[in-house]
Amino acid sequence: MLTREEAPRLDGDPALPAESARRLYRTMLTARLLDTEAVALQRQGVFPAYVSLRGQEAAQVGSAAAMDARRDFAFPTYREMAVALALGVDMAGYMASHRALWHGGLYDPMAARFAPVNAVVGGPVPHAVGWALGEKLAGRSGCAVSYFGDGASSEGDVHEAMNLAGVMGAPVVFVCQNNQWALSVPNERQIAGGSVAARAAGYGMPGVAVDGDDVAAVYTAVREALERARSGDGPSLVEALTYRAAPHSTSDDTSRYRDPDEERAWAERDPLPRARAALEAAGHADAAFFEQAEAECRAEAERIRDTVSAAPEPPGSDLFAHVYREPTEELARQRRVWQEEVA
Amino acid sequence: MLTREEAPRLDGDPALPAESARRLYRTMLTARLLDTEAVALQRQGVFPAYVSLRGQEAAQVGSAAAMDARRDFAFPTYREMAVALALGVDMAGYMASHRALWHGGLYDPMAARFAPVNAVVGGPVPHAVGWALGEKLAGRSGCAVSYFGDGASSEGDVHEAMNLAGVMGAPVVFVCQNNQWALSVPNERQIAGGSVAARAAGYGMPGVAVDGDDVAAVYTAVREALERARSGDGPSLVEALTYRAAPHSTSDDTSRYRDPDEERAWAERDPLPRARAALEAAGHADAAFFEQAEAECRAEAERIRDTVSAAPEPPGSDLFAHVYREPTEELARQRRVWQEEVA
Amino acid sequence: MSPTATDTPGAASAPAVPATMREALNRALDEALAEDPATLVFGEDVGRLGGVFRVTEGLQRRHGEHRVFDTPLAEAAIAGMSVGLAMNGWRPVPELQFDGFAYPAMDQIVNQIARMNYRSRGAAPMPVTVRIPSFGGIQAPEHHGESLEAVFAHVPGLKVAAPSDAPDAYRLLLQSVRCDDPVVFLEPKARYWDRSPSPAGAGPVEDAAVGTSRVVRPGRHATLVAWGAMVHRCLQAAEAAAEDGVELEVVDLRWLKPIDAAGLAESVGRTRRAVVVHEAPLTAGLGGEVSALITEGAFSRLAAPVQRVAGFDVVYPAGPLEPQYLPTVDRILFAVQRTFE
Amino acid sequence: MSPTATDTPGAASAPAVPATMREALNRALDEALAEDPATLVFGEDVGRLGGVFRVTEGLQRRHGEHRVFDTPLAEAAIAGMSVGLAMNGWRPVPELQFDGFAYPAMDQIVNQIARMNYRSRGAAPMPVTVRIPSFGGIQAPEHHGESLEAVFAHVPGLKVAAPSDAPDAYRLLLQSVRCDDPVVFLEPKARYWDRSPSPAGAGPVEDAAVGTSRVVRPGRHATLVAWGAMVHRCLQAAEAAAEDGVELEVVDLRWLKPIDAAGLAESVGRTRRAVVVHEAPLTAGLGGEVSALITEGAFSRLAAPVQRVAGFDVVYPAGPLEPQYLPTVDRILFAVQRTFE
Ligand SMILES: Cc1ncc(C[n+]2csc(CCOP(=O)(O)OP(=O)(O)O)c2C)c(N)n1
Ligand SMILES: Cc1ncc(C[n+]2csc(CCOP(=O)(O)OP(=O)(O)O)c2C)c(N)n1
Ligand SMILES: [Mg+2]
Ligand SMILES: [Mg+2]
Repeated sequence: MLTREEAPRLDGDPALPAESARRLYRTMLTARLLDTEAVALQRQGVFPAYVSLRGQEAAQVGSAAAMDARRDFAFPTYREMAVALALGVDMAGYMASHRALWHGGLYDPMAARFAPVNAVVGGPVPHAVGWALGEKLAGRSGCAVSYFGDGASSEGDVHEAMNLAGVMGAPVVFVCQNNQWALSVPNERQIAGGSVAARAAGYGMPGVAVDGDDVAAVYTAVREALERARSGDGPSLVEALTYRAAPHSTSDDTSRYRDPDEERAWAERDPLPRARAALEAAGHADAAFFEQAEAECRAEAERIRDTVSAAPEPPGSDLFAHVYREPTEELARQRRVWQEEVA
Repeated sequence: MLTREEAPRLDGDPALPAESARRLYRTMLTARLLDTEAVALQRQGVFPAYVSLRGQEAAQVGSAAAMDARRDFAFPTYREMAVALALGVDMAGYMASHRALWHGGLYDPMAARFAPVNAVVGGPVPHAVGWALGEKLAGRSGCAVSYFGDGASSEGDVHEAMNLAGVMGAPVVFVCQNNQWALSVPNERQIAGGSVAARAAGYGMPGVAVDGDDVAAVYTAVREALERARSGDGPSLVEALTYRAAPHSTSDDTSRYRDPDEERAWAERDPLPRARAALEAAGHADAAFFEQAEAECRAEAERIRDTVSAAPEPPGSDLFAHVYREPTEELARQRRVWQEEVA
Repeated sequence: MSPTATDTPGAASAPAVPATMREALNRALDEALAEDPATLVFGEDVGRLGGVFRVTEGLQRRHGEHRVFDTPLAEAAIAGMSVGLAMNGWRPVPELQFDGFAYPAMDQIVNQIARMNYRSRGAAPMPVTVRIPSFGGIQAPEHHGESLEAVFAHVPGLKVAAPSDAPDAYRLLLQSVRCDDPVVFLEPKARYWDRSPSPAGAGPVEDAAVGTSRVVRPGRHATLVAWGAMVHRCLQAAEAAAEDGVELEVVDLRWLKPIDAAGLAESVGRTRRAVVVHEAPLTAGLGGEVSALITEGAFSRLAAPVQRVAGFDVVYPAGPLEPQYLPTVDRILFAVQRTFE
Repeated sequence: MSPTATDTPGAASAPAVPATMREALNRALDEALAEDPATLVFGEDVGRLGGVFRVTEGLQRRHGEHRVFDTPLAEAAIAGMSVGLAMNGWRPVPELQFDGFAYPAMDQIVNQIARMNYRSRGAAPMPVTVRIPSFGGIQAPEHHGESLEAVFAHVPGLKVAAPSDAPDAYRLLLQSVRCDDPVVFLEPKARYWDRSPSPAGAGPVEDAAVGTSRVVRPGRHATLVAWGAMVHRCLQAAEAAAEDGVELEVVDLRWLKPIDAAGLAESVGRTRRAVVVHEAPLTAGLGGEVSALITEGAFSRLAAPVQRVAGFDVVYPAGPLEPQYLPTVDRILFAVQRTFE
């Protein structure tokens, strides 16, 4: 495994063609703007709470862009908004989860190939392995991408999933966004040995730590891992070293546990300016592009904001609608009680 | 980590003084003889079932002998009979667990510094870390030794425990007895990457694979790990590569899943003759010693066999005796029901 | 019933006539694998070994290593991979080796399997049947004799079944595997060798429809309600009572979620007295639910409070104490007697 | 009650007068840490941050990083390390951050913490208090509003408590930490900011003895039984009923294992009618147990079957649907009405 310093530096030499690089930038920008809107929505009381991905745009967009959206499948946690965006998920449906309209979100996860929002830290990781194994059993060529955090790496489920993937040769890529913090707990008190990527060797799979704030580096690492999985060489692990620039959630107060200097220092690593600089350095984009991107991405973020804000609340009967595929008499009875006594 | 072939070969050059080496041999021999008696007791219907440790005598006795029985504490699974023996546990009380008199055994685990028999694969591993951490918090110098199998290495609890130990710098030694099989599942289908010892690096701790059939090699590796833990350098992992020479339990039928040739080939690695040969080669023991050892160890095994066979069954009221330290009225009421309707 | 009963597990192509519950379950799995190529059977030791109780014996040979396979020793992963497999179109039938080892999988079962259909608003159904050899009575090691039905029955999104004899085990398991909702299937390991009349000719699978109970012995003086191995214990009690002229009706609940509340009310409405019997510890056991349902459904008819005969609120004990823990025929008869006081 | 209530957590040395349940719990922990040097407080984010609900605020600063510390994000390890710590003479008070995340720790709680005293025949007691911010009502994300009391109450070896107001939270938590048996302590997060009369002068800790309930409002026409935040809901219902001249007694069960069966029988013996109210889904909820206990203890006095008002058997919903899921004052009053039909 590689430390942040040793990680491949790819922004000067992007593996990405110009058009793709510009697309990634625009997605990152939309994510940043939408994230900002979402924090505002929480302040306005439209969202009861929100978990910001600020700082993790490169890790999320770079990894998602490496996927083949027709055949791969992403298993997110609760902080993968920019992954959803990059995969073309219906974003008002996605943000509905933060408005607490429906915990899993209101998009169609099967059509989007992006599993429902999952709040159990570590919980969805074995799902990704199961999905990948199912793909292999069916003789199809899709791969699963499993997202989880540095904190999640401590959970037993993540270990069981990695071991299972290794034993079964499941075509899955584990993407750990190490944003340095699990709520108030820093890496030093979370990750024995200090590196999630280093765990991969113990499962006989490749593990790499990349600069998670460099969208091209993330893209390249995940693309390689996906190619490996797709060609039958099994799972691998990519640790994207990044930073949670915002509080854990809008209910959190970072002043209780981290140094404001650390947050300020992050500004230098902010993946947005870095991506912009890389595009400029490579001659892929000019001022006009950035101006237009800003306007269009803002419009898109505002459109999503307005759509999710205006979305109707689900009817109370939805309580009963999706518990089972094959309804039970007992639940029908309870629905009648609800109708008579609550509705 | 080291593979079996690279593991230190210590039997020609034992780190053990003659007297200790002879003592280890005698313990291994008693374990073997008692194990054989136990299988017979199961056939006679005295034990409802039995899990043999045949083949694992060196791994168990070598690791236990490295402990300081006054200050360290062992956390076993259900197959550590020879560890108990080496630590001086009341063996009739230990074997009572196999006679199903009491699941945890009838010895005093706190006095013996050997936790109750634990049937949850992986379950006791975090206990060892907690105990070790407690020792560190108290400023005492004891270490915990956590026993588990190759199959157990797949469980989430083992990962969580190792990570916790690493983060907290807990003085614990993880001893994995890799006996090649977890019931009917061989290492290839169990351990991604093929090595439990290799996992240690991912937690930033030393991991070593030793020839688990060489009692001196196991002793040396665990002693070093204990010294490291005791001097404040935190946890480490020793994988003892050994073999489950018997079926998983007396209810098991190995012909369904493993090649009889494999079992036959094991005879060459049998730790008993190897320990004997090492003693002879080092000039530590002569024919008279072996003759006397055989007689005394057999007498000891038979004494334990007879004691456990004759032990009284616990009274029915024991059902209620140990559920709580501070009894409840409801349970007292149930005890009265039991007295009136069952006893 | 069938004198041609044989130890050879039935193949879908050449239906033998299973005589034991173990064989009936084996045959149900065999047929499920044959009828739907999406069905997968996996877990610890279920492949090559055929399961510690041989319930999956021969399935790997007949359906291939891709359809029937061993997993690493990791219950959370076994349950968790089922979610992903189901999302990819498969119909997983995982086994958890013993009741007590369902706890490491609890988070995946409760927080994931049971909720994914709901969370996805029906987009990602979970046709998962989690088989768990369950309950006590075989003098097994610790954690090998637990009764978790109350825990599972409490979880929205799950359905829970527990068969009591061979023919019904066959029907209930096929019904469960075909169900598009997750089912936790609790197999009474003490009855694996039960030789009740064979499933062949025992009525169609539909007779075990989700949420139905069945009267396994009619009677008119009181109703005994049980599931799993305790149905047999109740039949023994009914036999004993019959000698004294007391006719006990025995209801096999078999679906522990949803529970056939109407069936219970009907039976107890007739008999006016009820005793519910289970192996699990008394407090917060499913007996409380059954007692409440009966009382709610037949209060005006009840001549006495519903009695509960359950395991004591103690840790499930080792061998010699097991018979002192499990409900006995005597305890059941004492409880019946109390309903007449 | 106390106008001097302050936000500064009370220190054992200078007892402030906590006004909220959060502060009362904080003070109880503070005193427990002060009175017994073996007491340890740990879990996810309980140290530096002071817990996501600030229940452990200031404790690390006052008692040191060795006594109050953050763990890695691993619930099984948090519960599991408690076993080893207890075996080494410590008195662990771990926190599991939210109810829904108790499931990953379930195996360690049920199969290890609850059993070690029994397994060791009393040699290795487990004075562990597992604190779990619990229940719903705060429009939280998924898994942050679950009610697991029925699961824990079913487990032999565990004791289970759930306070309903600040003074009792203080008493119950100190009682739990001092108890030599493992206690699962369910804190109603919707009531953390409750400003009921302060614990100072609210009676000694012994008044919260294990297995006792308390009447929080006396009445004579029917008994409402609840715990946690639903006690408050029942008090609201009683208030509303009083306007119509119906006097409802409200019993705060508070110890969910062992349950005060005698207290329930006494109250319902007087009122002849009972409604049990809880947030957890109806089926196999603790309401079934309470209903069965009341029916067993007061059958001849009961004028109507015990009614249950519970969460529906659905997955705990997101924000806007939460009020439709949780028992309402109306539903409680409808149920009371049914006991008069
Ligand atoms: C199993 C589980 N335990 C605890 C929590 C509460 N919790 C939510 S997020 C979080 C920190 C997660 O850290 P990390 O995995 O690094 O992800 P990040 O929040 O940094 O994206 C915690 C403790 C949870 N959601 N799930
Ligand atoms: C959590 C759990 N799951 C399943 C089992 C059933 N079981 C008992 S032993 C065993 C195999 C254990 O293999 P390993 O860890 O290699 O230990 P060994 O038996 O070889 O000593 C299994 C699956 C168990 N006891 N605990
Ligand atoms: Mg993080
Ligand atoms: Mg093994």
